Amino acid sequence: MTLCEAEKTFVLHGVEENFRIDGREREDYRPMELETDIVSHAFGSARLRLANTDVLVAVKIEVDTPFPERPFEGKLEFFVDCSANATPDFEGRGGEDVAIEISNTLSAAYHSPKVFDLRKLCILKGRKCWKIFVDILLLECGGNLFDAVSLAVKAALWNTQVPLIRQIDIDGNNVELKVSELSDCQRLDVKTAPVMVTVCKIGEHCIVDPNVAEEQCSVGSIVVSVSENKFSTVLQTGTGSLHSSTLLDCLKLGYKVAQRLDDALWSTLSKIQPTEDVGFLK
Amino acid sequence: MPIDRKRINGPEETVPYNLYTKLNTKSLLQEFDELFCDGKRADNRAPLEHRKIFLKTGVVSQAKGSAYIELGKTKVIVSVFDPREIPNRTDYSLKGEIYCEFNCTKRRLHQQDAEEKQYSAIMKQALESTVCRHEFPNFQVDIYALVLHNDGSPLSAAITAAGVALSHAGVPMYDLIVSATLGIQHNVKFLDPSNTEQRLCDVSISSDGKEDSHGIIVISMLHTHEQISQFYQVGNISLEDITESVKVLETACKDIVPLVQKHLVKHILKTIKNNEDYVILVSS
Amino acid sequence: MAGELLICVPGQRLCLCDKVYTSGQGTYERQGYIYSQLAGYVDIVEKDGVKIVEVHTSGEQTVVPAQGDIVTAQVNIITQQYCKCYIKCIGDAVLRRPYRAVLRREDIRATEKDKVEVYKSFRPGDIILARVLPITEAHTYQLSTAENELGVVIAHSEYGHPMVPVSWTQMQCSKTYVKEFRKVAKVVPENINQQRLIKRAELVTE
Amino acid sequence: MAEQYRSLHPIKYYRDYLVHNVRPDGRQFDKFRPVILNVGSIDTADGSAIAKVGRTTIVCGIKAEFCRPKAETPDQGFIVPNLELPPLCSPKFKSGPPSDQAQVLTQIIADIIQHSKCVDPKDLCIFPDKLAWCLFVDFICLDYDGSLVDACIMALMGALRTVTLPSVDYDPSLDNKLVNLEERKHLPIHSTPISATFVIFDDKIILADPTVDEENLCTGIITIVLKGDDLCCIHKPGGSPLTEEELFEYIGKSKKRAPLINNLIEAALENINK
Amino acid sequence: MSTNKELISKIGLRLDGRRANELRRIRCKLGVFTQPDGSAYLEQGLTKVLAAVYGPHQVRGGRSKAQHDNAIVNCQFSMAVFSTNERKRRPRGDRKSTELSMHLQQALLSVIKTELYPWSQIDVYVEVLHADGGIYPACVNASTLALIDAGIPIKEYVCACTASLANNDTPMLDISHQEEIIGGPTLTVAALPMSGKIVLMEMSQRFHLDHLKKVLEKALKGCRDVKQILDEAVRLHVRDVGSSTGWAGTG
Repeated sequence: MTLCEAEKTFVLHGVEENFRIDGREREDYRPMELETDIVSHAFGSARLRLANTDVLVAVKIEVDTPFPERPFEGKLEFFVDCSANATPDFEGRGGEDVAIEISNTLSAAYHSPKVFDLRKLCILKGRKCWKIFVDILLLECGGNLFDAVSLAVKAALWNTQVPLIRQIDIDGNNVELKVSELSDCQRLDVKTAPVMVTVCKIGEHCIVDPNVAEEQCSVGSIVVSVSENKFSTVLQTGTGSLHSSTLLDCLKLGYKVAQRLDDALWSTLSKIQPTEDVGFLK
Repeated sequence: MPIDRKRINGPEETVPYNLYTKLNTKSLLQEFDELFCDGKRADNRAPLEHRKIFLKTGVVSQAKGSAYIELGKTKVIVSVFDPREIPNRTDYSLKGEIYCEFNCTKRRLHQQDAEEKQYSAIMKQALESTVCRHEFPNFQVDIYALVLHNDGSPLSAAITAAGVALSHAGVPMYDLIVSATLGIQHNVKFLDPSNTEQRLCDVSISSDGKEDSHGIIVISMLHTHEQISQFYQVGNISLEDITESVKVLETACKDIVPLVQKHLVKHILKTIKNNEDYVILVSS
Repeated sequence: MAGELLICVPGQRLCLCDKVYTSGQGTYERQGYIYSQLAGYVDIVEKDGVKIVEVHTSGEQTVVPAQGDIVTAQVNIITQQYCKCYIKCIGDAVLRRPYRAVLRREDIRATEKDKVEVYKSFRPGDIILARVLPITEAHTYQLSTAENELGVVIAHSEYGHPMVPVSWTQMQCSKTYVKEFRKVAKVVPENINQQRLIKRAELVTE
Repeated sequence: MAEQYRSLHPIKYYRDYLVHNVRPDGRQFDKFRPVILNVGSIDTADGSAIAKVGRTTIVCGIKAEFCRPKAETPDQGFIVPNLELPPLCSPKFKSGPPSDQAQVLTQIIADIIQHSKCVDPKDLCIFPDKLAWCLFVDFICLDYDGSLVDACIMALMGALRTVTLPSVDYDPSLDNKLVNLEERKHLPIHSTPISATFVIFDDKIILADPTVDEENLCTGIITIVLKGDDLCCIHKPGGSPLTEEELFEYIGKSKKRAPLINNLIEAALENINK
Repeated sequence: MSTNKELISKIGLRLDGRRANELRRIRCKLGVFTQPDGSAYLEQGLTKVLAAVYGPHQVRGGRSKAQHDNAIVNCQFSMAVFSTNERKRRPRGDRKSTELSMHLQQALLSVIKTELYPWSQIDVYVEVLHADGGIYPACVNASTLALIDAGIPIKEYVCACTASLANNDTPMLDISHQEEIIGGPTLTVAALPMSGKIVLMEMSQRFHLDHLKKVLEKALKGCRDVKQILDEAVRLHVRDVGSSTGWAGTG
């Protein structure tokens, strides 16, 4: 989709009047739907639909060897796949750039041990640890990918059941693990997992949750990822530049919205019921 | 892993020897105290003191423009090439593109790793808003940065050097670009952190659940227009600390600018002088 | 001479942009001021009472061919419909990386276009002067030699010897005196010659 | 105008200079370019050097790692050279896997290391059949302006001389290794090979230490590596044929270069020790 | 492969409790996404597939691919990395997905009236979310629904189904992943159930020629059953969409 100048002006005026093209105010989000436990054979999964942005996240866990330089830590890996279902541009390797950008930002956001403590994934120092694969599948792109992905990832990690280690047998260089059944598992602690908010500057104002049209009108946006009351990563995207006071305004706005979003996510997660007819049939 | 037939391969499995040194029993907090005591850093700098910058242009004869920068022991070389057709593109693009590649001379990693890719993207983001891209539609300018020695803040060094290399190459630019890095740990802000400092800022060292910020901030500024063309942060930092850090970094960038300007002016004068000598010789 | 020059760096504010001063080559205008785009020296050109502020680099500027530029190109491949060439210089600026260009049969000559034969106008290896046509969607540049001053400037005969123009459609080999067809450019004489440069090099080595 | 001429007719441009017995950069035919060697500048490596031959710049970094010796040669370690020609050094190169040229040059360097025996692989063995050093020798070209092998070999010799390896306590029964970083030893260097490159222009003119333009325009290229008075490697990939006398002339010329480079290496090492 | 493990028990039940000629439960929905021109979701047992159709639109990339008398149909098969029990390393680009993409294209070309859209291109993308046997049939069935949702004229439904031979004499329908592993030959058939034509047939392992007839018949029967289910879903979808828009444009 490409907008002409007149359409761009229309979007711009809408933002100025605090009445955006889809009727929202500047700090409003579009409707969201969240489901968990949607991929039956994964350890945890979630699907988030933010208007017409659709993200499916599945978590798989494997036993692995820790990195030699970090013997006390497990591993966390993000993999983003841009399905061609979202747009024909993603066919083949077309979505790779977007995918790498998102997965890099996620890695940066989960980097700090205060945000996600990898030490909890260690089973046996220097020998065995859990490796968590967070696989993100983008099924439809309707703008604001970062926010949608971060929420879906947090929900999927919340939903993840890590098996308990019942017994460790060490015989020389061989380590054997006895792992509990899937019914008897431990949930991951994701209270501090980050939530990302994309703050988009259009004209003189900043908005959150831009749709595709609004994304096109902006020369730059700030992606903030907030964990509890701190920033875990901030990234500038787009081709434009900002004055430092604008940047700080963006950070403040992003911080405020992220807190709200996190609260909303928690209350939704606490209310989630395991239902039978989940998924795309609704 | 498939065998790489295009290189000489050593034995199948090798391990770095530092893994077998006598175990380091120091806690991170102790390490921190060693690194920063009495308001002085390991290299005798004050917390908000930038390392000395050494700049040189024209280091790569085959490139259109090039620059070499030293921040203390950090050494980065950047070269810029003539615009070329954007590969794998069939449609017409009104604005030219910038292609950045950031590489660290790390052993045994022949492909760019995730961090290098991320840094390449940040470099591109930083430079995009300063290069007059409409001057070369349908073309891309290649910028390659190679870190010869990483002793902290390699990304900032690369961005500052890229700005110099671009203007050395005569690529039209809206503004001078300079970049600075800041690490934060245990309520101390380290401007232009060294590698050890950067490593310590990367993790949380206070285990008692205190609300300390830790992390790294990289910022790139367009000097005349006072714009931030790139901002990147990792770690876990509170809003107050970010606000303060941005101010510190802005000042730091302002301090670097005269150096870059002076260097460029010197370079211009030198080339003009050479050209004149040339004219005199030819006409004699 | 260098002392009088005003040296500037990219982003340097040069002056107000008003009725007298306008932004020229190597500068841009933003919010009523003229800024420099390049690292170089300022040059003010007066034209019709307007002062055009220009900035020139001391070294080579990064340029790409634009519509209307006169370029020097080397012919690479000829077919019946067109010839492919490489642009090597734009005006006086030498390119380090040549750009691909196409010269179509109908753009070779201004008159009697339908009678033009490509092989009677250019041969691979010829150096030509040409003008860049408007840039279309296509990725390669299109050139035209449909002007008296444009066409072949340097060519070699089949035997590899330099040729000299004898008419606007023919050139003659300097050794064998064989005549070959070319679309010859009417060259405006240049005064710097190669011998002088060599002399300079000898001076340096001594 | 000269620039245009050079771009359009490089060969003629060169010939015009060569008839006057001078090269476009002002050198005589048999003059080598100035060389600079700087050692030990990268302290993340176990040994390093930067060599400049004219504008050609090569960084050589040596990193040592533990490995297990091969079963056929239980008492030998490894030396693994690799040359990288990154896109940074010349517009000719693209990022990605090594180009053909890089592969060829890497092989030449590997051959030189092997034939000159400057490092004895036996010196790299820590415990036979169990533990040995593997020296990864990485060359990165920063500026590609011809005579790459000469610069590489010079950088290699400079870097090898700065290599220090920590002492290792190895307990073969438990396969336990303990590294003592405080105690580092220099690697014994048994010889110093010196390389010189020449090009043949128009089948007759011989130019020493060619620049990249000269390498592109020439009709033949030859690289001679000497180790003291011994010939250690000659690389002549086709091109203009040579007579025996010509070959000896080349060898004589490269011989004259050897002491110069040797002194340079010594001087560079002295600088670092100060 | 040993067939020691009973694919069908003595009382005629399969491992998952089905009878030999029973399909797994098929559930499907059209129009699950808004951005593609047509989309569909299909579950066949545990196998879950999403399909999206874009087009007809101008040919992308090299114009040389365009055909003057036909539309080109471009298919891409992709499997989510988490779709299998063992995590996959890449979602696509391996040999198996390229092969499946081609087979899908061949099946769809037989029904799409490509002659209506010269110089154009139709993209069909399928994404497997969960692979539990019979991936190819699920993809074909989902693509058919997506094509219908996109309003692209097709000659008739193209449906696919798998069949196998248990205990060397009983043909079984719609093989699950578990049954695939245990063994027995698998016959995959894509067919046009209304005209009874076979579009694509693929077989793994071998069985005696005498058995082919009954296995093939079984598979074709499966295709017809699938068609019934798809047909019902389409009618339901058309009714829903039609009634919600007040049958606008039908008058």
